[in-house]
Amino acid sequence: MQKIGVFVCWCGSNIAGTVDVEAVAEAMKTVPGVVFSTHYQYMCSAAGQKLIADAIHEHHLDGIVVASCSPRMHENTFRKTAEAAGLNPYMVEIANIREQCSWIHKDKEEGTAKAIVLAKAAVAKLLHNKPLTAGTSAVTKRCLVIGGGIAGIQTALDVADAGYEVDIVEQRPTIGGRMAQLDKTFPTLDCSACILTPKMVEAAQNEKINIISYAKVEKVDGFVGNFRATIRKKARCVDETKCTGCSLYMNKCPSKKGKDEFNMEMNNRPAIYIPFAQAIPNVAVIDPEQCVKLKTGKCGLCQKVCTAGAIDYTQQDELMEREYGAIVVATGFKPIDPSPLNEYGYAENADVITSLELERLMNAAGPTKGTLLRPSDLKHPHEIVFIQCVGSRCDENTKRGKPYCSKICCMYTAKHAMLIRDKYPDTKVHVFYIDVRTPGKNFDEFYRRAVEQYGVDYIKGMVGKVAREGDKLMVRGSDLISNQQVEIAADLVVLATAIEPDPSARSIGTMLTASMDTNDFFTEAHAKLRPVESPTAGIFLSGVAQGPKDVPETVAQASAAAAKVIGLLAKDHLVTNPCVAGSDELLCNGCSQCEKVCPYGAITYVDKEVRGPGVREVRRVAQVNPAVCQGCGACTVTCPSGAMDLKGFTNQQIMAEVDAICL
Amino acid sequence: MSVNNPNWKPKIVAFCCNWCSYAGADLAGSGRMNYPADVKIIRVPCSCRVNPLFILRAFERGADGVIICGCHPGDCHYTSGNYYARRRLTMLFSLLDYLGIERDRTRVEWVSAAEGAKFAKTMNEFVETIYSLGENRKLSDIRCKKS
Amino acid sequence: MENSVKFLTETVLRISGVDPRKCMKCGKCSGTCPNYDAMEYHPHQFVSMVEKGQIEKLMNSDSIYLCLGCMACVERCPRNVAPGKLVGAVAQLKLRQQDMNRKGGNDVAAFADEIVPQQLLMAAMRKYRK
Amino acid sequence: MQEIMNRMKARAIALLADGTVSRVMGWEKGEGEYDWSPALFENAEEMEAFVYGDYAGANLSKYCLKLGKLEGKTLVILKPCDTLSFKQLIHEHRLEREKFYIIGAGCTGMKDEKGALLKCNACKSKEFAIYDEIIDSEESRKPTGVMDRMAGVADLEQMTAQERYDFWQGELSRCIRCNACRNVCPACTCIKCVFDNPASGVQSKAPVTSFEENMFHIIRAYHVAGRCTDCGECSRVCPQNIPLHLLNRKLIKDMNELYGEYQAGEGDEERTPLTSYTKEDAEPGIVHERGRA
Repeated sequence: MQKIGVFVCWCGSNIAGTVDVEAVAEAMKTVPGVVFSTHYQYMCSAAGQKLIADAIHEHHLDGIVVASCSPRMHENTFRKTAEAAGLNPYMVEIANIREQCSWIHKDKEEGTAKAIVLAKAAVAKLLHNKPLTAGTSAVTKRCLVIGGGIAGIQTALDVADAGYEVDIVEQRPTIGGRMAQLDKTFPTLDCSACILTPKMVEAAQNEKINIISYAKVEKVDGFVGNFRATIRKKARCVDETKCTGCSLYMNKCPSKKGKDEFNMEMNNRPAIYIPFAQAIPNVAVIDPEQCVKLKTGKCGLCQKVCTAGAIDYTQQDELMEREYGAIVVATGFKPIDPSPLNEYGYAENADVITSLELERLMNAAGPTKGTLLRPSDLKHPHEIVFIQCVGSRCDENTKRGKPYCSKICCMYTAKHAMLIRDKYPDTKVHVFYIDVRTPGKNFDEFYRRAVEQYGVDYIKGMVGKVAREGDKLMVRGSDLISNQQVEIAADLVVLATAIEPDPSARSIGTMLTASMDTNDFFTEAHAKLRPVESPTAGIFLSGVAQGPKDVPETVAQASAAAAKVIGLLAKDHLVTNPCVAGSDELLCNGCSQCEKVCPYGAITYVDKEVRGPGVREVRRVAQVNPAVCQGCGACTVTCPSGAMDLKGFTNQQIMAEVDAICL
Repeated sequence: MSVNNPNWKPKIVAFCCNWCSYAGADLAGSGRMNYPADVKIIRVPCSCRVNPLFILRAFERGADGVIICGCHPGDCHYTSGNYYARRRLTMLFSLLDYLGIERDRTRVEWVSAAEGAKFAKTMNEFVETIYSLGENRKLSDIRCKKS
Repeated sequence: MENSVKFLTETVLRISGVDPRKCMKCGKCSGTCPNYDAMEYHPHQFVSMVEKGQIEKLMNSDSIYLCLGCMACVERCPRNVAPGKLVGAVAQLKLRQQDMNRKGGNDVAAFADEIVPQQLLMAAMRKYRK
Repeated sequence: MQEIMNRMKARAIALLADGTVSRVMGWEKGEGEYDWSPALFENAEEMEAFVYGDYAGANLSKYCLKLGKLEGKTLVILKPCDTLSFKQLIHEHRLEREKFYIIGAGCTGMKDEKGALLKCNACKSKEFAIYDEIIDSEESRKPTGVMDRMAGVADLEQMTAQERYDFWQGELSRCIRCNACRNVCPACTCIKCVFDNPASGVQSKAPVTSFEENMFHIIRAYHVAGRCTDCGECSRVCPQNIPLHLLNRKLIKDMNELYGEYQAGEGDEERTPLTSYTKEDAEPGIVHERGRA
């Protein structure tokens, strides 16, 4: 028979006010198994803990029940107390007689009776407890960053700075991401490339960072500290080790029909190209869809001009397997396609453009070399209308766009308006807005400057229709402040389109078993207290993959994710939760039902010689990887034979609690 | 029925998942929101840990009502536990109903860690329902106890 | 017939099935409206005035007959508020109060053929029965 | 059926002779006219006693559990509905396909002394879910037993809760806990039954607790939910004639209605309705709402 001690806490008057703690302690003395029972003002205090430790020694207790506040509050405290006194920490059960008893009941008799039942249930459970030992698993000291935008680069730099190896896997031929496409950044108006490209170079030169561009993660197995990823490096038909980035081939390539993705497809590029001048790696790539040689077998001009001998048309996709301790998701975003919102006429009118297209039109490396010319006739626009919230903040039932605020559009629209007014003072700029949202350091000041200093015309209202009339775009909208409908004959219309997660995010989320919201943004483990971690252990979130955010916020989150990664990689071993599932192989049928419901892939099956009383045969049995199991218990209920049980919450323990409550 | 025994107090077992509903119950406590002492909570890691056996056991041992609380669908700490629980419990409830056990003695409610008030309200409603149904004898007597 | 603000508001909301609290006051409806200038109260004002219970003002305005029933505002509203349905509902309430609502749904069928859009019929009936 | 039996017998003897199979699982006549029992035959001589026909109602799938552990292949005769049970056992990795040679046996509906078997009144299918060869006839391919399989369940559903309770109390009180239903059930294949396992919390046979006594059939019905092929063996073998199939069919009916049509043992998907989900699944409250409607 086990020897159990019961410790009833007063919690000052919090418990003692509604529960007769003395009566509870007294009642517990008669419960089978209980050899010691007492009460004290504050069990969690040093004196209270000493009382528990002394009782454990004096009465040679095998387990203790503390009737006190919620286990969510002090379970760990009392486990440590027990452990320090030589008891297994899992031989502790808490009866929650504060949050779930004294605080909700007013009648002392009722409260006392309930407290006794709860304490008895805890004893009943404890009688079935077994000492548990937390296991450990080793940590692979390498980090995988999926996505090479500013978020991924910053995380990689910080992790590498702490001395750990980092692989950045980027789906495009170069790192840099969306930020590389931006012209200037708010609210300081620094040139985006001027602040980003040094970071790209830094990442490329850091010997701890390995950039795997033009690649994608195909498969991830394993668990925190021990992930194994399969990465497909697509054939770029150019040997990365030989290419010098000379661009000599550019004029030779006969194919000119490829769409320049970097310039938002507003101009064409050759089949062999480097996305932009500062690309990292600064290595050409051949577009297999456009290359004449790859399609017809005849051409090979680029190979002839390449003095480095880097061109290799026979290159194949390469699969690599790497091991990681932590994975950071930094998959970023893309603007939505505004074509379905047909009132804006984006699909029909070349001069209706998105804000990201405007970034390229204003950039010195863009299709117009930085001179603002409208796409249709390459004339300078004299009247420009910006429309905010295009596809953001929509009711989900309307199918008109995203339910969320894209967060960055108010600020970049102010930036665009300001830059245009600064560079081309003869241009009239109107902004249709619903709300101007500027919650950031120096943000509202920035927006006010656009209005007060640059005379940007902000119109509170939305646009109902954009229609071409001659070479003008007639923009009809409401001006809610002056309560009139306005019509503006514009030369250029810029849509502040909503942003959405990169299309690759969904499959990556599934691969990592990292949860996502209905909009395909990754969910954080806790909205406030764990904002850079996924609920799946070892997966961290960086940048817009988690939700819309601007550059400074992205960088902050990227560094925060890096800090979490470093904290993980700094450990040699991880202590695993001992309350995991386990299969009794003498009972297991090997029926594979449990595997189906395991959200973590923690269950595998092996053919194993099973030995027991009167049994010695090879059977297919389930095995749980305790480092992967998170202890939800889904398998225990699915298991038809009762072989699968959950430590710390066994069938017997829970049944005993049920019995104690119902008897 | 309760008519026979004026001192009858119902026994109600509430299974609460550790991450949402148990925390929601704690919040109801911190907010001093009253609900009857007839409800006793059993902490489980996830609603998917609730084996239908536990529910049958509770009824058989004299429980008058059993309620299972978990994270809202889509919010499960373990991503999918409550989805499995939802199917399992639906099937169990239906089977119990089919056996003629009052269907209102069982309930599932999704209560988040922030929904202390919902927890208290749910418990008040549930206890009221059980009071109106009276003592549960059916399941423990489905094979005609001789006593 | 009852004329309390509560009754009028509830009736308009019931007839229209619109929840004006979903409105984020973006003005898209009024930016869209092809007959904006003719109307004393504009589509977005219908939404906010119904929310505030100012139904009588709307009922006494010609605006309710000037809505073309084109439903562009309903189509484009990003919040699924449907201002056009509110205009229609206020107009219908007005007709009921004038006891002008004796023509029932069955009578409308006589006007309808495959070519005439139903919206046009409804809008015309509103206008000519003023 | 006589003709099918003769072909089957000849084929089995041939397969035994050429060493393809080491034994044959079939039926033999018992003492009474209707009393045909599952039997194992190891050579042509023994095969003389082999029978197949109207009284070969027993589902041989469960016998395969032990036969699968023996050296060599076993020939097993499976009627269309039996193949579902067999396939389900393969889904559950309880049988290895390569240890069996399956003859799909054409069936015109099975009988016992009381007439057509319950499962045959509402025949699920004439298709074979799994087989190596089929021995059937024009006659056996025709549909038989077209009664509504769920009629009995629907009748109960129409009753009031008290009527249902009285019905089940009457039925279940007759149970003598002989375990025949469990032992015959092809879905009941646990190496150690939970009712024999003290750690399961369901308690052991001795001392028999009221929990086990009261809950046996409910636990058993739930236990096989999603895996039960509705082969009807439980009701067939019950010496007390308890309509146990009505419990299984209720669960099948509910799963079909709520989660889409599903037949255990059909197709290649190992997941059952209870090991899968959709985000849009009905809430458990639907049981309450349905009752009120």
